Amino acid sequence: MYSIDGICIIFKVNIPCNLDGESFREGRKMALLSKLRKWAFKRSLWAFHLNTGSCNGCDIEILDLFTPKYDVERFGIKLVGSPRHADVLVVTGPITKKSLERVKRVYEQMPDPKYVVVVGTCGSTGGLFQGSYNLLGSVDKLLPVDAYVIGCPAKPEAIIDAFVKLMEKIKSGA
Amino acid sequence: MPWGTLLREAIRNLVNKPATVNYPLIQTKVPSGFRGILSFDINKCIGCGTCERVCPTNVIKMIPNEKTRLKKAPRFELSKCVFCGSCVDVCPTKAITFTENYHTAVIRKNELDIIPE
Amino acid sequence: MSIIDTLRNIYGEKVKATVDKYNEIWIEIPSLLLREVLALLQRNGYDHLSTITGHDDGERIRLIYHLIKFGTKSTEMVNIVTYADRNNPVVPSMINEYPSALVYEREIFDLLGVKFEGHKGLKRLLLPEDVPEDFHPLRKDFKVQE
Amino acid sequence: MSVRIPIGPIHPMLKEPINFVFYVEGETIVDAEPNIGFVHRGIEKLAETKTWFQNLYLLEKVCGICSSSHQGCYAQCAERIFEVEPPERALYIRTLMWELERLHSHLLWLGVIMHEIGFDTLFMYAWRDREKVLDLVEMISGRRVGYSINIIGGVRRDISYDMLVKAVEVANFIAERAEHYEKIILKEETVINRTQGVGYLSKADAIRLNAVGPTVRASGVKRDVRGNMPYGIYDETPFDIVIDDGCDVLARIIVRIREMVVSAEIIKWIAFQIPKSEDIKLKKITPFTKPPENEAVSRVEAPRGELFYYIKSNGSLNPERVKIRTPTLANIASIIHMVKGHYIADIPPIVAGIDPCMSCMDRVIIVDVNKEKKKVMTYDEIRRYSIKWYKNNYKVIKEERR
Repeated sequence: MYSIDGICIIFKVNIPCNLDGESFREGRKMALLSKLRKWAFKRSLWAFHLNTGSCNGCDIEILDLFTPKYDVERFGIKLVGSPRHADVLVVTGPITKKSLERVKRVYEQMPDPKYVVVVGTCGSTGGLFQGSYNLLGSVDKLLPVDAYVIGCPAKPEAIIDAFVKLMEKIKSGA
Repeated sequence: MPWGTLLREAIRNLVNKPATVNYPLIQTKVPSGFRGILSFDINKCIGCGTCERVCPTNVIKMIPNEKTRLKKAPRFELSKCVFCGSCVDVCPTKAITFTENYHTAVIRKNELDIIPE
Repeated sequence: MSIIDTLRNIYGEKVKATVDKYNEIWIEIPSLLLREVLALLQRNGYDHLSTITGHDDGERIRLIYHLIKFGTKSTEMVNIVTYADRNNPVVPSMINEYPSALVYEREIFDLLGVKFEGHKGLKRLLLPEDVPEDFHPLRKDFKVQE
Repeated sequence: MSVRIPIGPIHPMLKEPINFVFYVEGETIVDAEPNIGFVHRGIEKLAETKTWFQNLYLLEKVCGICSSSHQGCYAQCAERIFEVEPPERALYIRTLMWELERLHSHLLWLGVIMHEIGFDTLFMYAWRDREKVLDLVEMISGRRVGYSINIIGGVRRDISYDMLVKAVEVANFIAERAEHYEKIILKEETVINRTQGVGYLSKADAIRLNAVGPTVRASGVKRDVRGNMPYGIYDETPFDIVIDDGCDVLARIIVRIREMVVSAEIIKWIAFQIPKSEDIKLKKITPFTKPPENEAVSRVEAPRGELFYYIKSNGSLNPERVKIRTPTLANIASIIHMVKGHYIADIPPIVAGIDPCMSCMDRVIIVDVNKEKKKVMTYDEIRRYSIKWYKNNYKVIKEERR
């Protein structure tokens, strides 16, 4: 069943889209729809924060973004309670074996045009916990990652940089 | 409802300047001594390798290099760094120092690496 | 010290006690006496069990029960050390004297494989369910398979 | 017949994934079972592979909010193993960082518990005031979270005069805000309705279940590591244990707010009494010195309760065993006891009441037995459900609780 991806962007309706990422890009001829999508995405990115075994340092810095001092709602970035409404998956922590199953489930529940931002050194490369028996190590062994924020924990400004870079990456149609 | 305290709080918020920092337009100024991205000066380095032994997340790897006295210099893979600063403390010639640059958001992991030329 | 004398005259030579610089009392007892000694300590006011430390030092598994007595004037800290055989470590469970031991004993069973007889829900606490049966990471001979 | 509900994902607001399975009959909870381990990174095994100084930075990352408590407790325990005494000024700086961390951790928790019962404005206020403490800490230690200021045998960075002036300023500001919050909370009916009588833990149960930290002090038990077993310079600082005999979530809020005022007092005392001396660390302890072979125990009052470290060394560069017991683990037995007999809508305030480090990925599946309808709710929906549920039948509950 061919999903009308652009339409579902306008009305934020989650029509299941059986086209996975790659073949969507092959469908370049839908120029009108991809232009619509770029216009729609410029406005707002809804983020879902996923803790896969992090030490809470980065999680608190991510939540600082939504409190008065940094207040990323100015850019339309909003923290949503469930992955079904989210465009960006903000992942912290080296994936522990016990949360491996749930990370996959959360990633699959997100509607198709989805992006992953990894915050923190231990999510990017395992950091201090390299070589532990209960960890997968870095997040990109499991999910395709679009942006990394290095730091233990990363400064909130650096996380805002990552969102800005992600928006530029979407605008350039990657 | 504690009307007295709430009213005072509301007026105080009206008068004070906003708490929001307008980040991307105004770059926030970090205090001195901030632990940002490392900077490495090859001329000061003698190649002793103490930093490699002390780093908790094996960021530093000594690679052969002509410029130092012991013919090897550290290569930093900063995507593993936790910015703890133990290498900065232990370096005998202060070749590794902290900068005040906190822009650590990258698209590919190796954008932050420091390779001594 | 009051508690060392009471234990000495009850159990005599089976109890070895030392006091270190920070007035922590370390008492070594065989694991058979564990339940009696801890019941006695609880009657004497040692009602706070900080935690149970499990440690595999190559030949035996050492279990240390860290207890505190919150007196009005002073606070005494006692560490009860006991040993369990490495191949089939079984130790009486302290659930009814110290209910908070429920979680500590499950953790030691999970990471060291010590079985606590009398513990109702002795399951793994920290590691995922699909981990092999003899997977006890804190054992000295544990190899990390990647 | 009791229905089995796995609780989660708890809102991303909370951090460390914990999963409770609640056995429910109708609306009241009969039993609960903890299922933790989502954040088990095998730190105790890793600590055996790293050297004494590398462990300072590893063990700082056990918990991102009380990182200085973990590092300070480890450094204190290692100093007992190396049999050394850090210089006086280093202890003052280490205690200052502990108290600043207690301030920002309690403010964080105040925001979290207010968000749990739906009072979002206070959440925003508390976290806005917390930014002032973080700016000060960034000035002193170079980073907002995870200050890594302690080393074995002292402290890494000295503290300058204007940092102390700013510390007194922040302490006054936070003390004044704490009184303001206490006034609001004690008079605000919505907070009182949702937290009074909820999560009741009597004094005898608190002692029997070995609860720690503000949870036990809110049940009227005078237990605080800084008061009972003073370490560092706590026997000289002006410190009295804050207790409240309300035994419920409201009492826990009040105890933590008053503790912020006590911490502000300690910070001001440190700023005036800190000895003027150059040496802040022992020169003879370097990252490559080997300790004698012995074992040591050390306890520290982290913002959430008594934090416990046991270390055994075999004389080599790596410790032979590092045992960590975090305060949240000690309070789990209390959660199971407190939840029994309450409604599903009380789960968020009770579970957040002990200030656990918790967030999770499972989904809440509430199986409605008689209507055979399976409802899948995230924690966020459970919060909105509990706020709505309280709105339309809180009169009934009020009589019940009187």
